[in-house]
Amino acid sequence: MNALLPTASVPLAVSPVEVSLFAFVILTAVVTALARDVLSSIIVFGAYSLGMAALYTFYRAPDVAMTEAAISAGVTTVLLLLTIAKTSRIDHEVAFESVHWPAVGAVGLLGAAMASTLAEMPVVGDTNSPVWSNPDVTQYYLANAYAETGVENAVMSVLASYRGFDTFGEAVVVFAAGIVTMLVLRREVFA
Amino acid sequence: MTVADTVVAGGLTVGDFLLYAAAGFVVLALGMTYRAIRGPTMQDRVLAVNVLGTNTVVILALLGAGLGEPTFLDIAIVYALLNFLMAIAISKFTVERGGVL
Amino acid sequence: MSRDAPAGDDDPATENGPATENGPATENGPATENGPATENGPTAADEPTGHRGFGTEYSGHEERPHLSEVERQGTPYTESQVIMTTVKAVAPFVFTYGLFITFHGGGSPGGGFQGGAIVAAVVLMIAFAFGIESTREWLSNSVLVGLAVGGVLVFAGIGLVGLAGGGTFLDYSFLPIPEPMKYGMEGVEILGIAPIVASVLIGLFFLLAAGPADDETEVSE
Amino acid sequence: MEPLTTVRVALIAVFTLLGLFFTFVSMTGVIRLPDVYSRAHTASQADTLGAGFALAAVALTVGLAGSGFKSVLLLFFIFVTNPTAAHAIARAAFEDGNVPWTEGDERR
Repeated sequence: MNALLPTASVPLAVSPVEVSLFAFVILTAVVTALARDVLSSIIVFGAYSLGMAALYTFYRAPDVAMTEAAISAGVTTVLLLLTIAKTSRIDHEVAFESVHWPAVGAVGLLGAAMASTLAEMPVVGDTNSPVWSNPDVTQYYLANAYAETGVENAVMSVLASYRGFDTFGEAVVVFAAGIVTMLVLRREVFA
Repeated sequence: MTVADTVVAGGLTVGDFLLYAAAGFVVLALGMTYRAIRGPTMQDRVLAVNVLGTNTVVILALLGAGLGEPTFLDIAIVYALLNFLMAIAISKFTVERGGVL
Repeated sequence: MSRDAPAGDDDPATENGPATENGPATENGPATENGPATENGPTAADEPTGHRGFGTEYSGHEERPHLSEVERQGTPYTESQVIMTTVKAVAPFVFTYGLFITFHGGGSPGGGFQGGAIVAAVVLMIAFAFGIESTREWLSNSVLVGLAVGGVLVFAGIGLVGLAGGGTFLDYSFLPIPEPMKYGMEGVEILGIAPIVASVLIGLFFLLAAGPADDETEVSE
Repeated sequence: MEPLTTVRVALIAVFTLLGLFFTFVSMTGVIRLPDVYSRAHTASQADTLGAGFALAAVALTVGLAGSGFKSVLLLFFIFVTNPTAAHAIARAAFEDGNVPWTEGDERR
């Protein structure tokens, strides 16, 4: 067990990796929201997804991190770039939006209200948290996934077997997205 | 007992050391964000994000080694690839605003 | 030229001046002097270059003031040899890696979705290095449509086998193969999800690059 | 601790610190240098070296028996693609009309 990871005996312990990654993610997210120019917004958003992937990796969700890397950093950036290449660009004199302080106050109040519940959150990796100790879902998958499906990656066994119908729907949604884009652009071929 | 669990000094294992190093890399990444925010040209931003991406690849690899999960290196490889794609895509796009795409 | 200064202040050899003053380096001078290099001469010469700082509109490659007249004419933009060579070297490796992520999804992070996205990223990379139009000609539409439709049909077909055998939809245990649970899931990931994601992402890329049809802004690249 | 393990741990520490140092050099360059061309220079060289050292430390930690070969693969990949990306950015800047900084110009 790694000494830097929070354990149940040390509630709300955060490691330096977490703190610095949170600072990075929040900074890039704020810049993405405030940048006037769409192109610089897209570029900084790429940096944001870098931080998110590292954060997911730190929380040991490699499948999510890989999806974030594959989709958010690469493909989404390219598709957004092509989209703004086909639209007109507005000339901005200033680089950043001016901050609307009443809105910041409202968001800050909401954030403070949500942050007040943080103390009740289970620690990362806490074996007593409801999500983890649920015998019907989480524990069932962990205990039986390999025996029932023969696949080592429990995430994949849930995606393709236990929740296979959902995945079928998602695949069809991706397929439909391609067709709808063709419809919107009034084209009949992909390539 | 793997190398990552070897105690260096004072209860600090090699894995902890690598995690602290990863935190150091994130702090350096925070410094580079200055260039991504300030610009002044689009190429400066792309350059900053490219350097940040290389940095993130290193962070992911260090996390994988430090947490004792070598399969996390797969994510780092995927990220290295997409970082390259992002760099050539955006830099080519900044020329004549997509006119040469 | 400093990006923050108005063009022409610090670069006297370039901007729209009378040809007699600037000599042979004049941009956009009278067409008689410049000959074939002035495709956009008369119109572009009348427009002030203006502020080219942050967020200004692209104003055309004929206004690259640091290039001499000889460098500018006839070479609008060529694909970079360095990028093409690197992509040539890297693309097979990355394609193989995408297939590895897809096929090895059962034992390590990844799966059909991620692997398909990486395979699509290879095509995107090739398109950015060699030009989108030539890549579009190289990759035929029927391949992409076949992959997308085939993926959906294979996924639905594997699901219907369970239904036909008397079980439920996507009940892999009725598949007539050894270890039906494991290889049924692998089949869905490899033959269903990965082709759908890869082909639809490549298709979206080409569609967005081409832009809307019947539109005069559609550039023919 | 076996002597070989001691050497290995020492090498890991040295490589990690060297990686941090060169990445720090690269960060300083990206922030301080005057124009995009010189920044591309530091991004392609100092950063690649820093990443190389850090990935070497990762490869030593994981070991070739585990997934260390992936780290070496990653190292080669970064050594190939990082300078190419810097080239693409510098080329784009040139095509876009950025004049290289010369002595006496103001910083950008």
